[in-house]
Amino acid sequence: MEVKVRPFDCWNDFKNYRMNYYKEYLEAKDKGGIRWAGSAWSFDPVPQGLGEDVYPLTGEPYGATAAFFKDFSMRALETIERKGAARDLCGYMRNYWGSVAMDRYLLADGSEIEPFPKPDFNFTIHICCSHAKWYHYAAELEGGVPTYAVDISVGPGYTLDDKKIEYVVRQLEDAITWMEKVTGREYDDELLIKAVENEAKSMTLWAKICKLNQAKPAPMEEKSMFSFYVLTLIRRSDERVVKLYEQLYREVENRVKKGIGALTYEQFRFVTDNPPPWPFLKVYRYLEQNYGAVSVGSIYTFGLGAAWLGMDEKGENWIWEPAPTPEEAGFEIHDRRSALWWTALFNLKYRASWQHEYSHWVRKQETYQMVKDWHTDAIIMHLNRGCELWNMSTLEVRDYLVNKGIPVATYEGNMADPREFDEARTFNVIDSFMQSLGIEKLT
Amino acid sequence: MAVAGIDVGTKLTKVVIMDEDKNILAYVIERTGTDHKKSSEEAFEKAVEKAGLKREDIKKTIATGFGKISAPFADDEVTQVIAAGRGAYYVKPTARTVIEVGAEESRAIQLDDNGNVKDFSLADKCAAGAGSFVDAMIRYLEVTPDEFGQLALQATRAIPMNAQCVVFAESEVVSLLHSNVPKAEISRAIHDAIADRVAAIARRIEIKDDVLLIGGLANDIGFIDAMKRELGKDVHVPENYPPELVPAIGAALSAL
Amino acid sequence: MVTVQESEYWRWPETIWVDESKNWQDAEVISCGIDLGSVSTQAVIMADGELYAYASMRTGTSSTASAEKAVNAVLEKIGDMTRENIHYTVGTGYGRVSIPFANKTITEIACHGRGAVYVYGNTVRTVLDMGGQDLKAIKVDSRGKVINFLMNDKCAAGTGRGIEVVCDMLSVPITEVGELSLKVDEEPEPVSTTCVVFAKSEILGLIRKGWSKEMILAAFFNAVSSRVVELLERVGVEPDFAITGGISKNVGVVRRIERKLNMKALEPKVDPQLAGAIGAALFARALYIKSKK
Amino acid sequence: MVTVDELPEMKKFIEWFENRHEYAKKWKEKTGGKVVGYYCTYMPEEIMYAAGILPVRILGSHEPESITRPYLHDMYCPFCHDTLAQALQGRYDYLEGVTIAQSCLHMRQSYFSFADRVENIEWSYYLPFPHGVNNPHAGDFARHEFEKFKKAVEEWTGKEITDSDLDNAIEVYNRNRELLTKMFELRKADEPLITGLHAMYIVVSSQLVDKAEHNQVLESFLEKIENGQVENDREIGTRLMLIGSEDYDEELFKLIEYGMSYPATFVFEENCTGSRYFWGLVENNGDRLMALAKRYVYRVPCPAKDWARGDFFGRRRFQFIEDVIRDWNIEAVIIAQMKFCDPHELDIPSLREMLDKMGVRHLHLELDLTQPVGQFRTRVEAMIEAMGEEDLFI
Repeated sequence: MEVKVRPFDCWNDFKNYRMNYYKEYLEAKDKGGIRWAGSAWSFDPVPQGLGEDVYPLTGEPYGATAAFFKDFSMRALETIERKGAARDLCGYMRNYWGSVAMDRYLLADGSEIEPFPKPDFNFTIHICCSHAKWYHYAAELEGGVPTYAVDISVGPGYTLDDKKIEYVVRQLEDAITWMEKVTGREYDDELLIKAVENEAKSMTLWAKICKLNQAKPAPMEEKSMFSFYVLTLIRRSDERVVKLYEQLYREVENRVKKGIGALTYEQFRFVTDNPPPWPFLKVYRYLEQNYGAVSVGSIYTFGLGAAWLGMDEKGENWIWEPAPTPEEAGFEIHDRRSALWWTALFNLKYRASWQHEYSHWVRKQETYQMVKDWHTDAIIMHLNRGCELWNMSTLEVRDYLVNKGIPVATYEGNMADPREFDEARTFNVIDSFMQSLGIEKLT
Repeated sequence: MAVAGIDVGTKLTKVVIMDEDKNILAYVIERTGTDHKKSSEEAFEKAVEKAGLKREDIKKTIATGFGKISAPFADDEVTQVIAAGRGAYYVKPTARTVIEVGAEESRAIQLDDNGNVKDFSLADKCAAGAGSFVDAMIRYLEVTPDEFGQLALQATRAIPMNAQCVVFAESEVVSLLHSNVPKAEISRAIHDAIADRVAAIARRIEIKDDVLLIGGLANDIGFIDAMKRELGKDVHVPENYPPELVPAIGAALSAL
Repeated sequence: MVTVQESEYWRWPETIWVDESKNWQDAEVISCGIDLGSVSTQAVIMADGELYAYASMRTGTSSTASAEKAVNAVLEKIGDMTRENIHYTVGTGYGRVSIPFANKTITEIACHGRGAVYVYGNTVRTVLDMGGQDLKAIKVDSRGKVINFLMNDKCAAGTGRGIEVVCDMLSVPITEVGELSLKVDEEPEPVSTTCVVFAKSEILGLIRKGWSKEMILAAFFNAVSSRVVELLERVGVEPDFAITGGISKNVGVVRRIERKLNMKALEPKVDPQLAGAIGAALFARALYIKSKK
Repeated sequence: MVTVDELPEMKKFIEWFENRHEYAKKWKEKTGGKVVGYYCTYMPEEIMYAAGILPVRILGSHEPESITRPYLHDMYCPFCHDTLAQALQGRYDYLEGVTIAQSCLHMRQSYFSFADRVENIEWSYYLPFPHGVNNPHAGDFARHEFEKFKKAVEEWTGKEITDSDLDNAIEVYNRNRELLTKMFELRKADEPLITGLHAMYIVVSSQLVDKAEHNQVLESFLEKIENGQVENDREIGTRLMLIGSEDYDEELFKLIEYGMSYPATFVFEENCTGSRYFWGLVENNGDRLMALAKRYVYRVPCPAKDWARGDFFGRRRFQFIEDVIRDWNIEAVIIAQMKFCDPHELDIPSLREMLDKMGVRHLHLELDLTQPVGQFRTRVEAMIEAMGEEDLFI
């Protein structure tokens, strides 16, 4: 059946925000502002208390952008390998480190700036076994940028207790003292409170938008979602980001009402799990054009960017419902400690991707429920050689889903290293999968 | 009326001519040259001739392997997974697990009772190249392919060798050779290592009886033996046709 | 079983040579070096530390027999020399442990370092040895003593072997691929990987796209030289720079490495594939003289 | 006079190492107790020991296998594949429980598959141990988790763990640590009698058997060595240090210490089947769980947990390595890196730099399930030649 399609009205606004983001970071010092760098999983609201002119640079989205520009990426990867970085390390970070080591900074439009704008400090987290070490190594390459990482290894959200939260909160309190020392600025708790509220708004709004994609036809396909979700990873505590998500929510809601889809022919719906191979997003195009197959959701974009209720208290079922805002949760944010408590709780409990690192069961339930709730026919999994964290449990999930009768295809690649992707093999997997399911090519 | 299936592989080009009752009238297996189009054209002509037919007698041709790009005269193409699955069901209707080991690609396919592909798994990057690895090893050991398989059966000792990466495994084989380890033991070590990798691919799908081994390596008696050991169950090979022909048969069936 | 004729595009030809201008009987010390590599074996006879004769043969399946064969071949070529006339023999290379008549074994890394100084002169500081299985970057002092070295990691294993594979795929003899790869108007993008397994699949793709052999070789050698330069830069390239091993004869790789390093490789005085065996023979001489003191 | 290899104590260590499963089975028969397998040296074994459990470290067998790839990604390390392979082959069929103190991702995944897929496992526990060991709050957090762990053990075993149970466990474990440290101290000698292979057998076997029993044998072993009853039958050669992770592959030690053209001996292993396992005592001062928490948090860290934080910019492990190189008179370092181990890979460039600055030669070997003997031999021999090949030149 032919479906109405139209471009997103707010597409350009999202694009511009991302374009400006890298520029704002670059130009921050010209106006006496502060630059910090860290993982996209960092407690993004916390440095915001240093002032209204604080600009982050998160490493994973930067690495993904670099990977998209293959020429830059190849130079970055080769540069860092010459310094002795192993090829199986995080694909994003090899691009990031390579960029630092080449002393070249990439803007979102692909243009390059020299030198690389060093951050005033690195502020990150540690969840996989190398997150904090990423920035330790980056700091060494940068010639010794002060670095602080928050250990969040407290276990899955449904097992949280006050002492676990307390552990993270105390580290965040220390971090603030440390940031004051490093930057010589006085910390403003009001700004922190605002930022923490914005973070919650951005992430729950994105969850609500994701939910709208359960509609048939799906209003968004995955490549659009990549462009939308990324703001939660680069600066989710920014009020402008909240506004953009409000705008997007209204638009997607409207599309659903009017039956506007992402694809003219939606004959096959699937979900994905891992970060995509950024240099080869044509995988998605191939699926869409040849098979009318649309990716309607992803553990990656939904799980990382949005806040969800997640595992129920007993740890039995996964619930893909947006997480509560502080008001809905009856939580009052009135000072530094309550603000830090909320952001710790919010991230530890409702960020889906933090839960499934602690158990296969969580990842299985989460994935199974996504396949069901978004009304899909299958899952296409990326055996991503570029991220060992995202690869955790994936094969166990595959096994689980196959046993439940859900068709699963896997292809091998790397989210950010073009040398580890074989186009012909991947298309071959897709064709074999579709043929085995009896899905005909569109003519 | 007759149809054809053509499978252009990295090493060999296979053509099957079939009548409408699914009888195989003729087949050829030829070396794939650097010019794929030329190779496929020549092999096709040869097969048609062998079947005692003319080109215009072939109503439909389906390509697999590299597909239409290497055999432009084909009417359509089908993926290797589907072709191998259909071919396997044809040569052995009781086959439920099909394991194909070719020069560059290895794959495992699960068939349902009607011969449809239920699940499949392909070799990961670091496990690819099993067939051409064997070719290289045969060169190093200076034996014929037949001798290579036979040798493995004579080994008195199993040397553990990790063949996660065939390139790196080659260096290990060279070391063994230079340490004067008997050829039989080296051959056994290579076969075990490959069987290990291939079984790992197969285990991603459910391994149900009967297991059918196809592709070039299914000619290798040492490999069949190693697979039996590795899977702990009986392993079959096609009885009436060369094991590397199976996907071409599947392609021909797809043309009916 | 289907048998298919295999052509051997990947093999290097065999050579046996003797310096007719000299008489070995004038020499005080006759030393022998044998480099038993994965693909080829070199036996070198030196008279008082000067290259006198050598044989470069294919390595067979038995290391011991291959070493015997190479030594016998060179002795036969000389004519009047027997095993007894050799004062000291050093074995090196992959198969060094199985040369029963060697007095001592020394690694190919030390031997290539020492040999490089003989083959290229004592200004050489950085030696790249590229064999079938391994890639080695070696830094030496003016006497050829190894100061530091690095070898490839797993994913760059078999880079030399990869070249043989490509020769086979394209049906071009290994002696010609280098020259051929330089016959391109514009350097194509490198193939994206040097993993032999992956590169093969990529090259097959290029063949199907109708790329010329020249372009494919250029793309592949471009990638290989990047990988090599990466290793060299990790050990630190100090001039002068030289390449030993079979790949040194491949101008397609050598020129590209030079371009990337922005540095000329030294011209060899003798066949650089002999460097390991020459180094072994020079060590053999030193060890013999020391044993007599 | 006898050699180390001829000592009955050494034979006992090797027997324990080689017949680890038989030991545990017999122990069960004898005591009727429960056996729990654990991943990672951050596991506070004392708590289990206090409950009458025999904790055994889960290890692999260094045999090629093909059964883990349906569950574990190809790019996960050989150790986690190997350990899971043991479980899937039923070699750990005597375990009642399996547990992990939070460590790296790869082991986490292996643990989950182990716990899910092995039928005889009736109890599994994921212990969230801090990643941030360079952090002043980690002790409190670890204590909190240890307390929960202790409760879970009590609930499962039905046995209350009293203070005196804990005191006893700590004492037995500390005694083992003291003895193992002493064994390492003896290797400072110019002519150490204990090789890396011996030390590996001793340290690893202590993770597989009842510590009290191990203590007895180790005490007697050390006594004989100190009393001069043991002679050396091998050339020491180059003094090597091993830096790595789970290095318990006999072939690796045999190759380097017994199989090369040049003599060489490991005199220190900075790895989790060596010094990282036992270095540092529990300072039992009343709050037993806090004492345990501090020991595990502040021991020489695994690279997975050793990172810059705030004012601390270095790596605690490197400071330890520096001291060892000086005190044990190390001539060369072998960096034995488990393939695909990200935490180690993230330390190696900086480690090389540090060793270069110290003027210590080093060699990087990438370990897999089985080792490429020919390649390793060439690399190690070449390093030793480069260190002292003077007599090859005229």
